[in-house]
Amino acid sequence: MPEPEHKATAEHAETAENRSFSASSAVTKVRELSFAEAIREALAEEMRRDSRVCILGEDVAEAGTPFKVLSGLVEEFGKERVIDTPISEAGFTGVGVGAAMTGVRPVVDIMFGDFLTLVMDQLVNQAAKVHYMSGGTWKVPLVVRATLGATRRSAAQHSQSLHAWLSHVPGLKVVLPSTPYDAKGLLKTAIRDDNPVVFFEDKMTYKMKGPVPSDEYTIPFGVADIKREGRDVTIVATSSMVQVALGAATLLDEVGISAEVIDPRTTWPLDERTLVESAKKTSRAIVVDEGYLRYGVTAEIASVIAEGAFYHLDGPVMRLGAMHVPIPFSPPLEDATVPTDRSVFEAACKLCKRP
Amino acid sequence: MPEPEHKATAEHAETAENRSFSASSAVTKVRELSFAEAIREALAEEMRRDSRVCILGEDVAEAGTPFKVLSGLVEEFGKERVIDTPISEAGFTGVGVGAAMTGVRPVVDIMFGDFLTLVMDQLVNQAAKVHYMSGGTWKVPLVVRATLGATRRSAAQHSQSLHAWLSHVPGLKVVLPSTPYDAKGLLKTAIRDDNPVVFFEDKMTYKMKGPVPSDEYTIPFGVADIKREGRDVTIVATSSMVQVALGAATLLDEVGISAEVIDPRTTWPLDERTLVESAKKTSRAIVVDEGYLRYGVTAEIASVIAEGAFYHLDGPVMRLGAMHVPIPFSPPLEDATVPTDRSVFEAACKLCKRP
Amino acid sequence: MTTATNRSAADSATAVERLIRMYRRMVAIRLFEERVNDLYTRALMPGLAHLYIGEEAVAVGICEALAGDDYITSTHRGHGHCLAKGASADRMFAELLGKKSGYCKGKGGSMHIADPTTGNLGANAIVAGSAGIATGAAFSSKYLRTNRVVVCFFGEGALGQGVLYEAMNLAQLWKLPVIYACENNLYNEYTHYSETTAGEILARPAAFGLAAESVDGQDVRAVYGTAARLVDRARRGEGPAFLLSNTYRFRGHHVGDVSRDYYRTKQEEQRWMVERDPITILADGLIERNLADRAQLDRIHSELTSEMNAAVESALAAPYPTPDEAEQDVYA
Amino acid sequence: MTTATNRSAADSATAVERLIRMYRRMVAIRLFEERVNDLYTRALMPGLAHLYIGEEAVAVGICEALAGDDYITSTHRGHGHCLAKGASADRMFAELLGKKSGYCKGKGGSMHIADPTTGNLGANAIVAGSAGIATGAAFSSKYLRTNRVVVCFFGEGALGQGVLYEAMNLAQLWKLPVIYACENNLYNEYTHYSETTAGEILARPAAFGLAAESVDGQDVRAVYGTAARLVDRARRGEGPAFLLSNTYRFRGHHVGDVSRDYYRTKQEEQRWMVERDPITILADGLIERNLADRAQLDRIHSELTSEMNAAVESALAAPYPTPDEAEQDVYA
Ligand SMILES: Cc1ncc(C[n+]2csc(CCOP(=O)(O)OP(=O)(O)O)c2C)c(N)n1
Ligand SMILES: Cc1ncc(C[n+]2csc(CCOP(=O)(O)OP(=O)(O)O)c2C)c(N)n1
Ligand SMILES: [Mg+2]
Ligand SMILES: [Mg+2]
Repeated sequence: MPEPEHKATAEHAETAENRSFSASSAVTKVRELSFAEAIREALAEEMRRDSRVCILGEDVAEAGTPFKVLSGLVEEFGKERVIDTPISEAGFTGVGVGAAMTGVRPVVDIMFGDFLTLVMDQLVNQAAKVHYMSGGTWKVPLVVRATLGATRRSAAQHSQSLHAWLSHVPGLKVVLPSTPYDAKGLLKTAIRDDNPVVFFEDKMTYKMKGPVPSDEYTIPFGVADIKREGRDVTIVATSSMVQVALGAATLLDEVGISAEVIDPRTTWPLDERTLVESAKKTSRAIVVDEGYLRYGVTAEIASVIAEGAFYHLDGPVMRLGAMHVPIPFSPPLEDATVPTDRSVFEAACKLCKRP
Repeated sequence: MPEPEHKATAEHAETAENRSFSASSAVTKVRELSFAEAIREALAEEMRRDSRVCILGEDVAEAGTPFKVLSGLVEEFGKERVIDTPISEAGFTGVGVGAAMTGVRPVVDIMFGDFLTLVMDQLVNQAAKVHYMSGGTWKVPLVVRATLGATRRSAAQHSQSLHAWLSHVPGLKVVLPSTPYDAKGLLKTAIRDDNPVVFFEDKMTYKMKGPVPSDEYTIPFGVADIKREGRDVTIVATSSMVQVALGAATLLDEVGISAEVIDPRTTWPLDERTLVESAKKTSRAIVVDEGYLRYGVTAEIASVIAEGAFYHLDGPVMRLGAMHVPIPFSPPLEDATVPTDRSVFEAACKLCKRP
Repeated sequence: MTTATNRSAADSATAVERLIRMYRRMVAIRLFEERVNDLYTRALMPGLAHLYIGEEAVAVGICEALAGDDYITSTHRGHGHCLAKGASADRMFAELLGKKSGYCKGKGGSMHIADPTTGNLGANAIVAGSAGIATGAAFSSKYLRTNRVVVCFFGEGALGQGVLYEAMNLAQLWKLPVIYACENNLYNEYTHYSETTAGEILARPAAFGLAAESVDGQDVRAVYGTAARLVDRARRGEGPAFLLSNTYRFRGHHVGDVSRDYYRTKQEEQRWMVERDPITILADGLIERNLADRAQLDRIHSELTSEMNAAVESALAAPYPTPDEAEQDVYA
Repeated sequence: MTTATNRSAADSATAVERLIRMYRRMVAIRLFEERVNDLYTRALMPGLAHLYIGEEAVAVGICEALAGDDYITSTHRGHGHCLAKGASADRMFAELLGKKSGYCKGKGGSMHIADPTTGNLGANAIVAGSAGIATGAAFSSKYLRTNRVVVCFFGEGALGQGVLYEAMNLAQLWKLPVIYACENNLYNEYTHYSETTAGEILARPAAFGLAAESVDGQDVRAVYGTAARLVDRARRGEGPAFLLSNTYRFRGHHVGDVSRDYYRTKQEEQRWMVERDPITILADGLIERNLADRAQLDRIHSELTSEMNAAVESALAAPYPTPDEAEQDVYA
């Protein structure tokens, strides 16, 4: 008996199918994998398929990264393809750019997304611009995996979610998976893409389990996923905040507010149409992201919705993000800085004018 | 006969005064200085006032930078205070952070804003977080001056306007002067501020002349300046785009549309109230900035206005920024990527529903 | 603390005091760290911590060569540096537990302890992240003529970061009073430094013109002696130096790193712990040379044990900051 | 182009051909650059350009040691590297003028010429910006077993950028076939390199374990000879090298830098131009040793002059891209 068809395409019409896998575990023939396992499986499959794919980063080989995401890969693919580097983020990301230009397809590991500060020149002035500056002659099929997310008690230099910076840069694509299913399918797409892709993984999500079909599938970029349908308010959430939004949606149910939760999955390309259509339908929108609120991803998404659904909105698009402070270490402080089920719930109640 | 009082304060009420100096040259007793001269004068005055102020950067001494902004300073203050560095942006910005923590007040020169990619760790993980991470004990009175702006035929790695990144980072303040008057007053404030401040200068503006009083004055952060009053549409513009907005306003006058042009002057702190009040008054708003449009400064400002003036707006807040492409070299291409008087004019006509 | 130059036999009393003081400091660090591990194991400490056990002689020997108002910068493995520079254990424990009475009001945690009163510019969780800061503090020393010396502590992993070379070049060009103190404990997290470090370590700073020396990092007297010479040299305006201390961390990369077989052997660990413990080495030396007796050293241990226990208890009892404090201290 | 090893007297015919070829290339670069300056002066070229005049022997000598499918990366001062690697002048002029027929369809300009057909990975306007890219191309050579060698050209100013040391460390650890070709023309823009560069330049790569040599950058035979040795060594898998060429730019930092008195003397410029012109040095050598006569060399000049003039004319006549092309080539 054949497995159901899991390949998503760029057609919006097909996203309902993805949705069913990612939002529900009731589908048969689908295994439960953790987010980390889904990442690892995507890498292993792509490395088997294409010998040009290799991994570069700190402690990626025997250690399998501090998060153990890559455990086992060096055993299968050897130290020529799973390569431990010095603590030289700029240097080895630069190597990734040059290697990508000349026939290799490197996947570079940036242990904490906070260290992207060190590779901005390689990503922004080099990787993102090579294709354009060369008039379309050189290509940079590079994937940079980085973590994001707070609440791990890691303090200000190990807790940031800096994807807004990369989303701002033409020439890059930016991916923010929120479920094991999405992580696997999007990472495979990233590796096959001929452009530099920055792929963000919420480190607090690595252990989260979810259904992942054993048949091969990829998920196209630029296709938002409706994680939960609803009528009264649209909650657009990214990465770690998707679970928060779903949690809020459950709370909202209890007070009779039906929330639709949409995950854009890629901030660039951005599936504007799905976001705008949903907001038009519900006439209310909230955008939730774990990056710093100000000048962050929520601003762009809120602007897109506010413009696209202007004549349908009942109230202003609301935004929730990290408090505009460096992430503090102390648990009661850190917990106050990021959106929670409760804070999203309250925002939605306010928007829906419920007490 | 005393000169008029030029000291602006944090009071909104006083901004009308600033405005008259920056928007008109009819005021007596006010010299005309170029933008570059205004910057230089601010530095010279602050260096005379406070021996702890020094300048660090590439070719800042005898060369006075490639833009000649600092010409003459080394002659007055010597090579101990106007210090040529190696081409080590990360290194000397890091030195700036440490020096600022320990009693010096360095002004660091980043020749092209594109090179901020190299100092993101020093600015974001170090300068911006030191005060907070240390529980408020250490301070970082550092100013980083960087250029922005395209149309100089400098191509993709020398034309970017990356202030959105810095505006996203709690702990930094971000300044974007648009006139010689503002440049001088804001730079003096930046140097006196006990926090790290990133100060962006449009390199195409250095030769622009404008009135600058010879009396000492400073301009507070977080106070927008209404560069031109109007009734029908609010154009919020930053840095280089203020002149473009004013040009558009002139064109709009001809078709009977009265445009108000507001310059926030600092993206952080942001004078939300002035922006929102103006949009409430005109019921239409356009935001123009020279950074890449997507996930850029326009998104935050448009979101603030769309939320704050929601019930007063006649149409969606419109945004204009750099096209989402690396800046091309060829003149006809480059010119197509940045907002112009004409494109702002057209956006305003559309918003005001004029043919 | 005094600034040391070459000492004659005449001041041997001072020398002995110094050795005892260094002994005390090393034991204090050891006991502090054991309690940190215990707090983690008992799930009383949020997050992780990187223990300095085994490397105590480096921080203690170097900080002994500094004056009270000299500066240091530190790393993710920073408790030893803080204590050696004079921080008090109770406020450190409080910080590690995220309490308001901590050095950073709970905002920094283990990886960001800073303390202006002891010249501690702060620990840094970015590898080599303080290279610029330390060099900048040395710039201030010269600019403001305060004559302070700065020590920039970092692990050998920081040799992978380009900014270190940028900073050393600047320091040498401008003859800044800064010592780059490299602690080679053989591992960058879980990777042996020989896999990440080409050429000869000391040749790197030497190529930029810095005075570069290495020392047995388990021998606090040797560390102190070499550090004192380099610190004096820097203070005389003769420029920056690089001091490589060869050492070993006895525990995991952080408190949670307990299964270490895949990157280093138990035998290697045992060899270092048995043969190269800096506290044992100094204790043996003191007793052998009749400068102290076992009872005196035991007394130091028990005094410090009580101090540390009390410090932990007070930190455990201290209140957390209130959530509204999250928004404070963003701007000065 | 062939890969050279030590040559015996037996193949002196080849050697002479090589010298003539290198002469031709150097003259081509010189004439190209004079026309760039002229285009700027006549306000026909948008933006600025950084001329390579005076440094021709470096690019030509090094690229002569490379095979056609070997890679180079280049800098803001990149025209010489491009031409030496085999780019055609007409498409380069077109690029400098922002024309659609340029190497980058007008999108790159002077500072970003790239050309896959000659293995040119691109010029880079970020100082040291191609250190990672070149090292990555060498990584590919090893990973894909293509046996290509990569040359990373940069000015001595790039020694200020930490990423260069990160890259050299990686290259040496992994024994990658890359030559870091440092052109020391004495100035970082308007600042003498002695004010920006502590210690000894060659000691820096040597400290990371690289083979490090220096050569008279005005003597194309010396440059070629040394480069050939290092390229062969790299191709044999013996690892990366650093080649320091001592040279001088005869003109300003860029075409607009005409008043240079404040950073260097006219005498210094004159001395180099009169005594150390790489084209004159090679011409004199060829004539002295009877390997060429003046008439032959003059013929080369006049041939190339016509070629360059024609190339300029065709570039001037070529159309600009249309504005809608700005949005193309952002993504592959
Ligand atoms: C820039 C940067 N990259 C990576 C890390 C993650 N990290 C934390 S500690 C560490 C190893 C540091 O090794 P070393 O410098 O030798 O210090 P040690 O832990 O041995 O004391 C790494 C890679 C980091 N904190 N900063
Ligand atoms: C990272 C960076 N910083 C500064 C600059 C500005 N800049 C362009 S060329 C140059 C000097 C380069 O000197 P060098 O490397 O010796 O090359 P040369 O111009 O002498 O060939 C500088 C500082 C830049 N392009 N990139
Ligand atoms: Mg180590
Ligand atoms: Mg040079």
